[in-house]
Amino acid sequence: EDVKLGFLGGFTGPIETLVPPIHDAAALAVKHVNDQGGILGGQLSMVQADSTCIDATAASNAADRLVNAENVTALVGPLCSGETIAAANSAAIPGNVVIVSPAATSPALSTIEDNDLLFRTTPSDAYSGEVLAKLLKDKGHDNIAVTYVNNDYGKGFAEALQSSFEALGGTVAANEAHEDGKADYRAEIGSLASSGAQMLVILAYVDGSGQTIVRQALESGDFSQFAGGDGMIGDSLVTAIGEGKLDGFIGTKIGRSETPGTGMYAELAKEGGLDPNASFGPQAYDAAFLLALAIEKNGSADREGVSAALREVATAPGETIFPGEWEKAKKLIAEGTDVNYEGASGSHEFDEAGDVPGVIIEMVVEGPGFKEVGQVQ
Amino acid sequence: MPKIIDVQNVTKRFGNVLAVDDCSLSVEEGTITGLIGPNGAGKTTLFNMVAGAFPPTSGRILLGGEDVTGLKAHALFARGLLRTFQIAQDFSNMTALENLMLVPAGQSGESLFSACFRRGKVTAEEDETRRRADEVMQVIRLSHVKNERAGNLSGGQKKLLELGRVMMAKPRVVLLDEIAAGVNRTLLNDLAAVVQSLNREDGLTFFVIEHDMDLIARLCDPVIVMAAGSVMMQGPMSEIRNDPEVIEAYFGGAPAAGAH
Amino acid sequence: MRTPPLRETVLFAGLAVVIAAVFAWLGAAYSVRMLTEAACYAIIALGLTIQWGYAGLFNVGLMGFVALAAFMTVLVSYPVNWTFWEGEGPMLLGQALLTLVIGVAITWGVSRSHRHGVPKWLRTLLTLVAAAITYLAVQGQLDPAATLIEREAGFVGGFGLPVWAGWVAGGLVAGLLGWAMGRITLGLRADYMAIATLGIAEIVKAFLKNADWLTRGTLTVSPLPWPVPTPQELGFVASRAAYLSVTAVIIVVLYVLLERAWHSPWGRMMRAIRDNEVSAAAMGKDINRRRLEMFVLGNFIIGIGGAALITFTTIFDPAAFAPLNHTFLVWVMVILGGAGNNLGTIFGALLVYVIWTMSEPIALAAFMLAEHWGDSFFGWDAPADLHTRALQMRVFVIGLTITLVLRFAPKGLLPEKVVRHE
Amino acid sequence: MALLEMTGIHAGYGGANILNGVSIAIDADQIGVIVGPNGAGKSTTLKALFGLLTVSEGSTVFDGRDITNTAPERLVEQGLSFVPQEFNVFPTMSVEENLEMGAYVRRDSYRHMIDQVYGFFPPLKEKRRQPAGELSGGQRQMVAIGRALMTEPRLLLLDEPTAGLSPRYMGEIFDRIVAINAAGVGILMVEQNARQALGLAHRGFVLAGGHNRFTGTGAELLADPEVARSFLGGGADAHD
Amino acid sequence: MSEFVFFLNKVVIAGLIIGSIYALGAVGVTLIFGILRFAHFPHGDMMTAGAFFALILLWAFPGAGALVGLPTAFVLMPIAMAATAAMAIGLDRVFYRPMRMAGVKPVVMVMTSIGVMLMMQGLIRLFAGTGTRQLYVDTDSKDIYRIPLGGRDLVITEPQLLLFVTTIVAVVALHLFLTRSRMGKAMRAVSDNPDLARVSGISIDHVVRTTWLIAGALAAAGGTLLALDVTLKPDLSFNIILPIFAAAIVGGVGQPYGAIAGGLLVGFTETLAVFNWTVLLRPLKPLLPDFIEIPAKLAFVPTEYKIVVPFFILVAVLIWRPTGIFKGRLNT
Ligand SMILES: Nc1ncnc2c1ncn2[C@@H]1O[C@H](COP(=O)(O)OP(=O)(O)OP(=O)(O)O)[C@@H](O)[C@H]1O
Ligand SMILES: Nc1ncnc2c1ncn2[C@@H]1O[C@H](COP(=O)(O)OP(=O)(O)OP(=O)(O)O)[C@@H](O)[C@H]1O
Ligand SMILES: [Mg+2]
Ligand SMILES: [Mg+2]
Repeated sequence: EDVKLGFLGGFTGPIETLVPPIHDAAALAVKHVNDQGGILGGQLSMVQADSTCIDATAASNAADRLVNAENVTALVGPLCSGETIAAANSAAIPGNVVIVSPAATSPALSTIEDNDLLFRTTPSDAYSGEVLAKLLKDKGHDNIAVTYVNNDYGKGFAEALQSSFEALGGTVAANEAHEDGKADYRAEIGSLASSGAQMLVILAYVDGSGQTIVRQALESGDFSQFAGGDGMIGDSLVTAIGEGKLDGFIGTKIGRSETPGTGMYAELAKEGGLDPNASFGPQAYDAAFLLALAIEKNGSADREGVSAALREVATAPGETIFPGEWEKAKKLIAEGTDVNYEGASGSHEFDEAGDVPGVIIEMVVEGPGFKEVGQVQ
Repeated sequence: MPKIIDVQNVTKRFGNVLAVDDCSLSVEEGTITGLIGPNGAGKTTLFNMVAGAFPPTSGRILLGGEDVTGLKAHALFARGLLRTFQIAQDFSNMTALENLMLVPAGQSGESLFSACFRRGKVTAEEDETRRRADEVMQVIRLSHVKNERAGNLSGGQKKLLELGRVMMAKPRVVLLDEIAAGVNRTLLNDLAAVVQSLNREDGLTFFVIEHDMDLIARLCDPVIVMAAGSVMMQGPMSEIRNDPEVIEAYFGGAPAAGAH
Repeated sequence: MRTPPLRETVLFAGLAVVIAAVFAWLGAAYSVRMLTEAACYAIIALGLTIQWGYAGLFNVGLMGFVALAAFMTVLVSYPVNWTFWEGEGPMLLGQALLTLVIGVAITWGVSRSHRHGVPKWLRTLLTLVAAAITYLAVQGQLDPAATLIEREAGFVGGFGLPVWAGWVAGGLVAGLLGWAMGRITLGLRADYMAIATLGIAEIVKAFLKNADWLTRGTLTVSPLPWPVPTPQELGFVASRAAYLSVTAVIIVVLYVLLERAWHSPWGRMMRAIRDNEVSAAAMGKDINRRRLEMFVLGNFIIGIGGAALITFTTIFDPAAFAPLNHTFLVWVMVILGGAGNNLGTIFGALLVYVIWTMSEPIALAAFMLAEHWGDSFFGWDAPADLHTRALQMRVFVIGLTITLVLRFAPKGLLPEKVVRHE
Repeated sequence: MALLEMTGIHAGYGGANILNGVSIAIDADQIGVIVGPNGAGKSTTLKALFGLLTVSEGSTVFDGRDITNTAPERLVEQGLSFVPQEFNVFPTMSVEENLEMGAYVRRDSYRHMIDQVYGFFPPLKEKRRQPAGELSGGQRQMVAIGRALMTEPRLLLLDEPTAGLSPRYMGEIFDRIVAINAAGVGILMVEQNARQALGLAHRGFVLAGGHNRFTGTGAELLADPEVARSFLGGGADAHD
Repeated sequence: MSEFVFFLNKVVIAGLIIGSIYALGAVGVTLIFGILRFAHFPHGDMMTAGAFFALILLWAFPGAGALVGLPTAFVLMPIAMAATAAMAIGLDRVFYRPMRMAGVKPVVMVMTSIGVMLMMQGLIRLFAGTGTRQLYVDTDSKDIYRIPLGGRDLVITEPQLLLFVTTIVAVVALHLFLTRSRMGKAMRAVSDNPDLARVSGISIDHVVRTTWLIAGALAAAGGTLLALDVTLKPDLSFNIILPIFAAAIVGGVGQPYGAIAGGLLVGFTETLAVFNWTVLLRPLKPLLPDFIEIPAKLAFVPTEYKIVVPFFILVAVLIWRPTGIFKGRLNT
């Protein structure tokens, strides 16, 4: 029996630069499944649809096409939070389709009435903000300016960061939104610089406003120290700004604990020609891989039971499965042994709401790109 | 006779062009008053102000004794004043017939509510309006093109349409701006007769700008001569035609046209 | 009865075939969804055809009206948020509202003071000062209220009234905004008006996006209640068919009324105003009032359509009303169908929406085919990112279709007909 | 030899033909005048001649060359010049720029022509910096004629040149036309002031319903009672 | 003093830069608007395409800049401008000319142009992907001039200087062209009354080609310089097409100077809107009585409302001057 997964992402629209690597990571998981014996005796395939990130109408329409026309068994979910909610409520939940978002970080997702169908392989923003605040404070920054891209991601992150940072006794001298995609941010930087802070925290996307802001802030000499959230992690930032100019940039990145899975994924990704550090790439790989495991476990291409199976294959106890180990997992499942997937981006122990506890990695720019410093405790 | 149009010390400036300069004149009810003058004398500008296209820079305009300075065109129409345009202003994407059917005031079908929900009444009114428009079309000899887009009419036909509107509206006062320019002379004779009968039988007052002296002589009494933005003289055509100043400014030294 | 005209029959028959093909290809559930969305767009497009096709009003701010109407639907029909009502929020908001009312009243009074002999420049100055003080005072009261509400209750929630009430309210408020906006912009000529409407719509959208206490901002509100049973209760096809019937009824009613109006003296007057304002004014038509009437009416309809569309998608996301895409979409529907022709507009809405949604599977299928052929005939190894590029090519497919259709039917597929009286 | 010879022209605006076989011919030193009722196709004839609409049948020969359906911009280079009846100025350009546009195809100096036009229409000199769209109806007409004179054409087409002009300028226009013609320029004009126009015409054409109804010398047409009654505003009763 | 320099940096220079970009785009838009009578939506993508042409040239001739000591992309920009102009003329041939011949209404042209815009966006993404790129290659380095002035540097980068120079040269040249040259006047004539223009011997095709040539070349210049200063992204210009239209319209449609004024107006309102005036007030602190406290933030609007400020100004300007600052054309 062949099995079809759906992939929803904003191939056009504001995050169109981020989406292709994410999609490719999910496709890599599909490839691994097929290369190592396939699924349920057949092949796993993945169809794509463009959910545009910002346009809820388009997102729910795209989700609907996958659910109702393509008849997918499960969805590797949209990436932005708004479109994820739209896709879930208008197509996935009524269609009884499990939807796993690798990148939607809004806390709003936790509270949706989803019949246990909505999951994500990335922790919510609230957690990332907290961790970044602590990291900055530990490094001796007491006075920071924050600028965030004005969407659910940026806003949730910035709010969490501000409240945690202030709770730790630091000062957030400015916390200002900016719109993505503009040609120029000097005015915003000016407003931030007027607050007197030396450290600028940028919660935006590396190929969008984030890069421009870093560049212009450096050029104008208003800031010399920078930090950013997971949206800012990407070697293209360093390439674009110039090697050496960004050394010391502090970043946090979601969910790749130093489990063996991380390293294994890095190998596999390189083998497959992908950038292992791409934002949300590992999460997407995990989402697709987890769904494949759940379907295999569930024993049919039907939608019924996928959700329960997903919880089983993702959580302990069970024999540990790492990225790329499809053949092994398949065998164990066939034997009736319980498996537990420890993924590229964390161990994915889903809680009640379908969220995963966060694991945050500290990153720093060194030389030509980002380097992992280690997991933040 | 009472003054139906009374222009008092009206001035109009466009930037540094003084188009109408402290001009005072009046039109008596029931007359066909002519307005002639050299090109650029300010005649059309004066009409524009009387008809509410724009307000005067200074001065007052009375219509039937009421101060109407600065009122908008549609408000003046409601008070019984209709104007035609020197450069024909048709509704070019509507048929010639619709151009006429548009004109009558107070059509109940012009309210959205009636148009949607009181179809009987509106339809009856429409039939009547169409009948009248058809009649007018006969008079201005446009019946054969009544369903043509007005924008496709020839230059002269557009002028005729302007005149057709006057017949549709039956207002109190009509401002005619060079209605004859480009109209065939044979037809013009008939139209002049129509104007005269509207004036005599329906009591319409006409205020007429014209460069065709035959027509002025035939229709108008009195005639007002404008030059350089103000009134130069006023009187019956016979007097004006022989006034040396007018001849100099307007007829250009040559014996007045139409005097043959 | 007259026989239906050839062109209309052929076009609608063709469209029916296309839709039938979509049904066969993608199944009923998805196809009914597509039709329902298209129907909502058709309502919006009818609103726009009134404004542009009837009156020549260049409204490119329509997403502002859609957003506002959608928000009103949320406010009216979303379940009541008791945490908000039990907290201090309502009181603080009430105070802010009172301040606003007083401030506006004073500003309005001052702005008319020239009637009592105050010199104009002084009046302008005083008005500006009064407006600024009002702004600051309201802002000063609203800020703490907003913070409090956001912290304690999330946002104000709704009133839990029926959905249709939300739609009507949405239409009315959109009309009201249209009225205010019309007062400002209707004096402008087409191109200038376009940018002014766009500007005001952007302001409205920015407000909705950033007033978290009122709209939940980027956190979005979902799921919105439906006027008919939801897919979870009835299954996809049945519930969407029910929704589709509701929108279809709206379209039919609008269509009948608009046709009547268009073929009456009212329609004639509107055409005249569109054609030649100067002359229409000289024929006694009150241009400004009539254009305002059109603008408000059009926005009312746009509001209803927008509310229906957003309700259908189940989510109110103030960031989702992208300025260009949707505005283009509706404009293309109107122009391609035939501005000033109601049937054409409905046709255009259906056709363009089908193109819009089908562009994606078509682009994918085309690339797949290319990959397949390339592989089997030339041994071509398709690049790995073919799928992602294919999805991005959907915009190309849409653009190509639009240009081709316009190229061969430059007046729209069902152009406005010159009204003739035989 | 005829300077201009239109034979059997059929043309229209996309729908039914408006012209159904119009023939017009004038010699190089002649003035031709077209008269006829409104909507007869007079303007359409001139437009068809000037390449502004497509001729479906018939031919136009200018100075021995076939110019049927030649684009207007080419015709200007060949020495034709045209004053349309409507929309005949560039409204946002100043009077002087309007005149300069008239001389667009000239590579030599045309200053003297501008001065000549100003000399001819003194009001224009005063208004030379004013946009033509702000002029009075008569002043615009002066600009339109002046623009057409700028190329010093060999054949001048005028569509109702005197419409809207005061008697003084009307007289002057006619005098001027005679003078231009005397210098060897062919003139073809449409006129509603038909009596004066036919008075100076060498050739007269009466069009009605897209056909030639009468053709003859100006004097012949003036003398024809039928023509006078139907097209020139009546014979004897014009003097009432 | 240092605060004032801050103001210069953040408002004056920043406004000038972004204003110049808008102006370069708006000049083309306004010309097309004036002469061909429609709003040309793909203009932003023409800017992007121009920058991509520059990028391709950069790959082909990486050393060109080093020869003259300017950024390579700038040195090669004239070729990119020519290529973009050719592309614009080609687009006109294929898409707009047939419509023009059919005598369609302006709004249909607008819709066609939207179709073209979507196609261009698809194609640009197809060929160039969605990533960001730099127009600086290894052989150049972006010079940043820091002029010390009262305790703070006045900062300006090399591409920004080049941008100013290009804008000024382009505007002056265009002015001379439109008012002095025969062709320039013919362009205005065509925009006024195309039929009469033909009757006067003006070839419409020729005028249209020239229009696209100018618009395309300026778009390429604007796109390249913007990409040089910031980054090159496929959606680069899609995001600035709205302010560009705003600039063209508020300046007065069909008025090249209007486009400049409009561009600068929009640029400056963007920078002024969010400027924190507290910075300028701080030095006054000692002069003020104690009870007056200078707030930490004193801006016209919070940054999240920045995008609406230009629109607000636009609406205000249009109410004050209904056809734009420079009395633009009325399309009827
Ligand atoms: N909008 C305007 N701006 C500037 N000047 C104007 C404007 N309208 C008219 N003028 C000038 O005012 C003067 C009077 O023009 P008007 O049209 O009233 O003349 P007129 O008497 O009707 O002439 P004609 O007999 O030629 O129609 C003219 O010199 C004209 O150039
Ligand atoms: N653009 C057009 N499209 C369609 N029909 C037109 C167009 N222009 C003119 N016509 C029609 O062609 C016929 C002849 O028009 P034309 O302008 O040649 O008349 P004319 O003899 O010049 O009349 P006038 O003396 O009134 O100027 C008219 O019946 C008119 O309705
Ligand atoms: Mg006049
Ligand atoms: Mg004519």
